Amino acid sequence: MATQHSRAAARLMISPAVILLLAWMLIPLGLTIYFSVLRYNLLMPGDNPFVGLENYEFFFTDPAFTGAVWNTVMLVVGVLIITVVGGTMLALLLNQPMFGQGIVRILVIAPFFVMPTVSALVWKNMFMNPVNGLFAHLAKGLGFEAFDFLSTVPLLSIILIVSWQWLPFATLILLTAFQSLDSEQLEAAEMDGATGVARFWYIMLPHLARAITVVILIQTIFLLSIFAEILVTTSGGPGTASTNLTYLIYAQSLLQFDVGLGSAGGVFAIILANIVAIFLMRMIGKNLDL
Amino acid sequence: MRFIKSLAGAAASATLLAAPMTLAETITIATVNNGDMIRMQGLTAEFNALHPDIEVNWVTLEENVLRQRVTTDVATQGGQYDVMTIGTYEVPIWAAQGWLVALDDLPADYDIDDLLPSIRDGLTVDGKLYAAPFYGESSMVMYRTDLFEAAGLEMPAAPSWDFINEAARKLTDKDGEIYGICLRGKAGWGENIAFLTATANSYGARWFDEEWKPQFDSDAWKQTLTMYIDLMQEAGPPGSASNGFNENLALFQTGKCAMWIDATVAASFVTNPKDSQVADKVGFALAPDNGLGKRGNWLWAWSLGIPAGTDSEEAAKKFVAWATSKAYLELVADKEGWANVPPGTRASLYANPEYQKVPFAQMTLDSISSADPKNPTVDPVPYVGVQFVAIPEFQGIATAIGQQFSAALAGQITAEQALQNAQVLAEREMRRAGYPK
Amino acid sequence: MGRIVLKKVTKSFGETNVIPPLDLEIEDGEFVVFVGPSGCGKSTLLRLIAGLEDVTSGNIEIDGTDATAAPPAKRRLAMVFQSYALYPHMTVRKNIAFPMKMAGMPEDEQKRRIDSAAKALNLTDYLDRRPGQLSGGQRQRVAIGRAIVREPAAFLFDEPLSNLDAALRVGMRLEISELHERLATTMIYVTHDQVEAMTMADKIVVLRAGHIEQVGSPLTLYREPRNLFVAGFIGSPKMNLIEGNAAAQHGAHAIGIRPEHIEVSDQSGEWQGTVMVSEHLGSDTFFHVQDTGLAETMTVRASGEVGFKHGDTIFMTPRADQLHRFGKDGLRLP
Amino acid sequence: MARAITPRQKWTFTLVAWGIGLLIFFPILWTILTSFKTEAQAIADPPVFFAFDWTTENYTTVQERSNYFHHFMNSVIIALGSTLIGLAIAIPAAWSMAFQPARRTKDILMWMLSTKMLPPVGVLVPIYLIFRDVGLLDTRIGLVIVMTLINLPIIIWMLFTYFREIPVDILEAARMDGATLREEIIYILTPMAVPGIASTLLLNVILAWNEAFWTINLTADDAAPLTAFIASYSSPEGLFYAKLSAASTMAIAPILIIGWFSQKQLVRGLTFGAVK
Repeated sequence: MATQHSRAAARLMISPAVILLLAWMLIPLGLTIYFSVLRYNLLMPGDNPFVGLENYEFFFTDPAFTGAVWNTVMLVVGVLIITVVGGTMLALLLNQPMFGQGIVRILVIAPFFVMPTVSALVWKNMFMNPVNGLFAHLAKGLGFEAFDFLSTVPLLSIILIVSWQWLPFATLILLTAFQSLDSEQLEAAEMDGATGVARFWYIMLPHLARAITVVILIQTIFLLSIFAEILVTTSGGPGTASTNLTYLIYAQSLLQFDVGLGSAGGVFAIILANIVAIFLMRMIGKNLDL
Repeated sequence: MRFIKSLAGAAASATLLAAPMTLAETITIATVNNGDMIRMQGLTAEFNALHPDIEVNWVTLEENVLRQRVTTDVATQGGQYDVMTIGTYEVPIWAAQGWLVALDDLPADYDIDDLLPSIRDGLTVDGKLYAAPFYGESSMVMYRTDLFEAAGLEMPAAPSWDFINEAARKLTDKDGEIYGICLRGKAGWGENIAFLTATANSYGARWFDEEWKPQFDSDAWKQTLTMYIDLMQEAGPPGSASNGFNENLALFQTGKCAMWIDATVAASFVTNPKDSQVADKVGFALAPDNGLGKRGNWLWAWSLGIPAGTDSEEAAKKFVAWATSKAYLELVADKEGWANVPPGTRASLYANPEYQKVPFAQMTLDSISSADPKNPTVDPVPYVGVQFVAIPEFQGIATAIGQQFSAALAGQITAEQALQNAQVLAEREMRRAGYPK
Repeated sequence: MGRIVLKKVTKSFGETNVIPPLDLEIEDGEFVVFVGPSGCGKSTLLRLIAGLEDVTSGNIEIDGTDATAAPPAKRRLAMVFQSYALYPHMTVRKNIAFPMKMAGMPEDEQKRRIDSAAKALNLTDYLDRRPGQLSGGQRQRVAIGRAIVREPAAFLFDEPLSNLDAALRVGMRLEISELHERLATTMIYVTHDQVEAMTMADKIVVLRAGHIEQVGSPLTLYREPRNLFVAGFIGSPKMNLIEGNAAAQHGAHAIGIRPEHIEVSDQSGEWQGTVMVSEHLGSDTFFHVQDTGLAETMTVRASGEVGFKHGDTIFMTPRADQLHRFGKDGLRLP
Repeated sequence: MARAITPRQKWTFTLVAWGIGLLIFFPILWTILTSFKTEAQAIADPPVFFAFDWTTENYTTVQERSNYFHHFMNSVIIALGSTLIGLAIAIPAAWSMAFQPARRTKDILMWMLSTKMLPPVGVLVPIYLIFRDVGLLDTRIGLVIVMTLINLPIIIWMLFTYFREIPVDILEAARMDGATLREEIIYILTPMAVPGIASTLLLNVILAWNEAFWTINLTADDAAPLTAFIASYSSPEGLFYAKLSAASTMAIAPILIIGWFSQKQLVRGLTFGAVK
């Protein structure tokens, strides 16, 4: 199905999307690159002189920079591990025969619908608060001292909150994958003498590969720019213990209003995102045969 | 630009995307989500009774978000707001940039001379008032009279840090969930930095010397921060590194704190039986000193300013005049009682015999009067501001340093490290900004 | 109406040349079958005629007008796809009505044609069902119905029976043949099954790698295959092809003899071999013979009564008048 | 698996699954419960689960403070508007990529997806300035544009995976039947892809509904959706758990209900064609 006619039509029909996305990418990106070589602070209006790579120098030598890159990676990897492993186990469980499966599925999927700001607020105040939070009540009820999640293990706390939001997503996709697994395959493996663990490892897991790839791709896209959860719970602290790149750029461009510096950070983040993107696309390309 | 906006609006209404059409003039007001502001919002109907042709839209945001939103908007002339809630830090800087409308034609009955001098000074640039104070505040000690009595302690009217330290440790009962003292620990230049800078003043520390060289390597800062961290670790509530004004208010209201050093404006909330479980057991004292002649109290006024370039300047002025007028104070007194009027802005309020009956009235006035933004600390400084430094770079530096102090409080780094980092950060930013100028 | 002429048509996908210059004339009312092994370009050729692919060069004329650049909708052709390509979200009635709706035909005319097509195709009871509720044969008929109502200049069939089981296939084959008799419209039919080609076609076009190997009536192809390829491709079971001495005796590079043109005997004959497998079909029996010294396996057809078993020695004699001789270039020798 | 399991096993699975399900759901349940408590009960220790005096006063308080329905309508318009416009742009684009694949198709798709990875904070100021200059700040149309653009890659990708499952024969049949390209897409492709389009729509409504960075930063009041509504509760004012819970419940309830009702479509939507 490829005539000149239809090829021309195809080009015509894809062009609005391409043009819009290109504009959406290039215009802000161009401005960001432009701003990144200016001394441009919103609070100090003036002629915004050209300063070359000074902003980049300041961005890369920012004491929080290394930590922010590390935190970004930890956040993405941590949530991915928890949601993929947890999601696989949960999906395996939900795939078993039980009463009220539909309702359990509704319960499990619910966190995905919750606004990130709301979930961060609820977790921070009603659960992790060391004085009035439910966890504190629970710890005291059991005779332990209340644990101060957000100042003692800030990054881990955020990982937990974000994992709670994304676990349903992983579970649902993996559950669907399990349900599409041909039961004859499993029976054949059983005839071949494979134990439960072996069946999981050699039959189910390879079958899940595509689904897991999708989970990783989609989640990474969203996790790289996690922001609301950090802003609401820890504001990147204590210190810079839970500052990721997004939050660092936010702090520079919207708390210090140093647009030049923030833009330099933005350019770096864009480059980083594209490196991750290329890496992911390779993986997807292999597993999704697009 | 408004034309384009209304054009876009018209186009939008054709596609069912527009806001409901209104004939009245609309002003959009950005406020902080604290008690007095929310009360003001609740009284919108009263304003509308006087000005039926003005429709008021409220944008109520948490302090940090508000600050970010309004600063972005005013600096880019975004024109989204007609009235902004800003503080004594922003007003002089913004006015100097020409971002604010001068309030030099307020009606005669507004009685500009009635405003407390220290507050009014902070909002005046070149003899013109650029924002009208909605409420003014200093800081002071709030304490639980019942707990002090039970422990056999007596709070002096003007306590020293030594006394506060001693009392706090004595009053702490961690099993009973009573903590000797609650202080700000949440990072932010309006949060822990405000408290710590004011405290540091009483220890004789300063941000910069006369050559704009950062002074975090000084002994005075070390004493301040060490005292603060030791005190909080031994007598503070858990999680204090993420407690700001509002979190501490909640703790104090639920009876978890024996002492709380914070904004004077909190007094009306902790003594309000509707919200506070300890309303009838609260005493007040001046912020502590360390025998150096300066007290650790700050000076702040949440004020209403009008961004230059608003297309509803007249309506906005009407609102600002109304919300900061004497009549507004009476209106709130009438509805909610004198204890709940926005404090700290007008001399006439403190002269009012009704208001003098309010337990914290005199202490608030004394605290405000004792703060001196021009000479905040023991040694001379090149800047203005008690708990802030009125230069544009301050926000950025203080945000970063606030995080360091917060990390020290959370036990992730030592006080020495925090101060070292603070010194490096401050030097770096000042170098970037080109100081000394 | 429905004369289709291809002039020097070529088609390349990128570097790959799928169809070298090709000329073909299809007369009005003819039933033409394109046959060849998979990948020979027969489907591509059909799609070129349909307009679903552009020709790389050359011209396609339909009824004397140049249709090379015309979009599919403008060529007045109807196509029946291998997968039936029914619209799953429409009822049978709407499926059949769709081309008429696109043509803006009046409602009552649409209804008349739907009813008559449904009657002719035995679909009247299923008009309000969705394709998903129909059997394979019924779907096939809907697809045909959808093609008929347009009253096209020609029908194009792309392996329409390959998704049906064997029994149904025979039935549908007959139905399509009958349809052609009744409508007398040009039909172009693509298949890889030479039985379909033999039974249905007025004219068979044998394709290999985009080349036309031979064009002719089924019996011409059967009796006088132009070359070794056609000889091997047409006829079932396949023609036995023999090279070497046995061929040289007949003055050819290779000779071919169809299984049905060999006499068998357990006594004597021109050739001799050992029966490996015998397939008894009842009416006929096929013997697969090895160790003949001629070709690896020879297939022989005999009547059902002849009985050889595995391992028996068999004697074979080709009927001299049915011997096909081919030269070194693979072409038939006169 | 076909093998029968014992009732005992089934009960075990039921208990474990319900336990985990309730645990995951608990924060939401707790928020909803708390929203009906008084502030004092909300922080009571030990916590009260059901035995409290149910009150709706928190909802009244929240509604007094900000006009919920104004923000709700903004959320609906922004989420639906951006998704519908996004679909209108994405359907032709996905058609092109699925049925007219060219050498660059895969690269274009990947590139589109990578635009989704641009950190919004990095480009807020430029966008803010542009919006200011064209008068789109605090307008619903402005937010619809931004939401459309940030979700477009996901919409296109999802539609692409659905479209690829549709046999190309059927579109060719339509073409042979005389349908123009427009008719082909309207009468054949779109109806056939309804399940996929529905799930794409759902997922994107959810994403747009919950997007909190652009919606807060580009609006003041006129166009502020529920994310802005909740932002004024992001730090406490004295005792506030019950009020926070009420506001949270109001913000998430609509999408939670929609999500539950359309769970099946959504699951399909979430799988991105990765799971057959």
